[in-house]
Amino acid sequence: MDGEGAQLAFDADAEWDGIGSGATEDAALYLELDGWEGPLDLLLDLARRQKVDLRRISILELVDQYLGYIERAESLRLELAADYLVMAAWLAWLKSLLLLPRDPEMQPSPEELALKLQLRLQRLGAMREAGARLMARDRLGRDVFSRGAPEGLRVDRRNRWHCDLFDLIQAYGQVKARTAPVVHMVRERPVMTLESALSRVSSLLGLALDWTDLRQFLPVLSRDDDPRLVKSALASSFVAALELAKQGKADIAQSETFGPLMLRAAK
Amino acid sequence: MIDDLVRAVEATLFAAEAPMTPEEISRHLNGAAVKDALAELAAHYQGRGVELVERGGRWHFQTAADLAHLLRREKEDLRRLTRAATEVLAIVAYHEPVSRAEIEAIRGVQTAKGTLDVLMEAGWVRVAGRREVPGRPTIYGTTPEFLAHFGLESRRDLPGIDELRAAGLLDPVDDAYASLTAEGPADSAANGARPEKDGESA
Amino acid sequence: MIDDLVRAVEATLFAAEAPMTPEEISRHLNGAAVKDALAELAAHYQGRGVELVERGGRWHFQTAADLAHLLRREKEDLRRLTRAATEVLAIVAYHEPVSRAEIEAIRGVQTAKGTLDVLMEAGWVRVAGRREVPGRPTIYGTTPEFLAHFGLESRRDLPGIDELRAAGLLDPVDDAYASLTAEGPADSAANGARPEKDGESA
Repeated sequence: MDGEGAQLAFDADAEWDGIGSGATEDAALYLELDGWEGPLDLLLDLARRQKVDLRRISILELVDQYLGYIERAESLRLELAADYLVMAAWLAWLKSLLLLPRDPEMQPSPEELALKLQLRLQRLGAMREAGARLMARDRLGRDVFSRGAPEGLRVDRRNRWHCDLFDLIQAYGQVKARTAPVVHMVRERPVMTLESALSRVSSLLGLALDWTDLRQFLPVLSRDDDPRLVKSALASSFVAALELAKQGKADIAQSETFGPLMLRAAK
Repeated sequence: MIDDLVRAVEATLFAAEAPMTPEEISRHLNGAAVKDALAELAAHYQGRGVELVERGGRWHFQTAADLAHLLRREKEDLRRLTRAATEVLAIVAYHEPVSRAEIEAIRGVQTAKGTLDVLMEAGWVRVAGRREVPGRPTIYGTTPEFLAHFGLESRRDLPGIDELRAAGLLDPVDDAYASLTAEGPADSAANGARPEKDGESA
Repeated sequence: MIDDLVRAVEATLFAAEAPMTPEEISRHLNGAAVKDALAELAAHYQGRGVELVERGGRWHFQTAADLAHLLRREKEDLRRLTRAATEVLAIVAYHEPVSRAEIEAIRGVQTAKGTLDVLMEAGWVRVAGRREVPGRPTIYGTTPEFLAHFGLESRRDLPGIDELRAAGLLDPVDDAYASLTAEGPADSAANGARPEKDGESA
C-alpha cells in the first residue's frame, strides 16, 4: 500500500513536470494552490484521489501525497501559508510514528491519531457533499419563484385612546392647583432689634451701680416665650454692650472663658 | 391532468412582476400559442380567491374583488391617554375655545404639538377656528364624541372649581407634578397619578 | 362552489409578500381555523403550474419546480455562494445550533468573519443565542428563509441527514472515535454513550 502511494506520488511528479503542455487532473491540482480552504481541504482532495471510500483510505499514502505536494510547491517557490507547513510537519511526525517500532506507552497512539484524521476528513467530506446537494436543490428565486407582484397584506394600526372622566377632572384639578398664584406671607419673627437693645442696655446701665451680669439687662421673658426671642434678645444685648464699650460709655469684663459677661457704666 | 402549456402560462403569470400581453407570454414560452391556455386558466380561477384578469390587453392574477378587504385590514390598539394629554384635554374641555398658547399658560408647561394631535386622533378635540387677534391662532374645542365618551350631556356637566376643591382635587400633588415636569417615561407619570386616584376612591 | 374560508386563505397567501404561518393567516382572517383550508388548497394546487408549499411551518405559493427551465432565464440575479460559504452553510444547517469554533473544527481552517456575515445577510443564517459554557460563545442556526429558499419543509428534509446521523458523521470526532474503538462499527452510535464500560471489559 505504501509502495502504491509512492507510485502515485511519482506519477503526479511526472505530470507536474509537464504542466506547461497538458492540463491533466494532477496538474490542475497544483495550479489550484490558492483554491484550497486550508490543509484539511487539500488532504480531503488528495484522499478523494485514492478513489476509495473515505473510511478505507490509506493514511500513509495520504501523508506521502501531501508531503510530496508541499515539497514540490516549495521547490517551485510557491508561497505556502503557515498552516500547510504545520500540517506537513505533523504528518511527517505521524508517518514516522506509524513506521517506527511501537512505544506502547504513547498516548494517544499513532493509530488513534491516524484514525482521528480519517474521521475529520470524513466529516469535512460529508459536509462538502451536503453543501453541494443543498445547492443543487430547486431554489427559490432560481428554479422556483414566488409571486412576482404580490399585492401585499397591509395592516393599518390605529390607536383607540382611553381615558375616563375621573382622570380628566383630576388632571384639571391638578393643573389648577399647580398653577394657582402663590402668595408669600412673610410672618413677623420674634426678634429684639439692635436699636431696642441699645436703648434698653444704655438706660439700664445708668441705673446699675456696680458690675452687672449682661443677662440682667434682658427683658423678663416667660417660659412660654419663643426661645428664638430669648436668643435674639441675648445676641442684640451683647452687640449693644460692645457698641457702648466702643463709644466709651461702658466697661466690659469677663473673669474666665465662657464666664458671665459683666458690665458697668464707664467712670 | 392539466396541460403542460397551461401550467407554464400559469407559472409565468404568477412569477411575472407586471401584467403581460399574450405575445410576451408566448415569447417567454418559446413561441407557444397561449390564447387557449389563458382562456382555460381564466375559467379555472373564476370564483376562486384569486382571479386571472385581462386589463388593456395584459393579463395578471389579482385578488378577487370581493376579498379586497383582506388586503387592507385595520387593527386597533387600545391605549391609555398620557397624563400630559389628559391635562390638555381637560383644559380644552373647561376653557374651550382655547388656543395652544392659552393651554400652555394654564398648564404652566409647554405643550407638544403631538399632544393635541393625539387628542384629535382620538376624536375628542377639533379645530374650532381661529381667534381674531394678531397672529390668528388656531383655537380648539371638544367634539360630540368627547361628550359621548365621557358620558356627559353637555360641558356644563363638568364639575366646577368649587366642587373640585371640595373633592380635594385642588390640593397640590407634589409627586404627580414632579413626574410630570420630569417628563419621564410614560409609566412613571402614570404611577405618580395612581396613588392619588386610589386614595380618592378608597 | 369553493368554500369562502378556502378562498380567503388562497387570496391571503397569494397577496402576502412573505411566507405565513397558519397562526398569522388565522390572525389575518379574524381567528378562523385555517388548517383544513390549507390542506385543501395544497391538494388543489398539486400538479398545477403554481403550488402551495410549507417551509419551516410557513406557507407560500411558488412555481412548480419542473418549470424551472422556462422561468429561469429572466431571473439570474441569484448570487453564487463561494465554496467556503457553501460549506459553512451546510455545517450550520446539519449541525445547528453550532458555534464558530465548532464550524472551524470541522473545516480545519479559520472561518473568515465575512463568511458568516454573507450567510446572515442572505437571511439564511441567524444568531441562535449563546452556548452556556465558559466564554458563552455565540451559536448559529438556520432561518425559515433558508428552508424556503432550498425548498425544505423542515430540517428533517435536509438531503441525506438521516444517513449522516446514522453514520455518526454529525458527531464530533472524539465521540465518533470513542464509539468506534468501544465496539464494532455496526452499532457504534448506540455504544457511544457508555465507553467506560467497554473500556473495562477490554
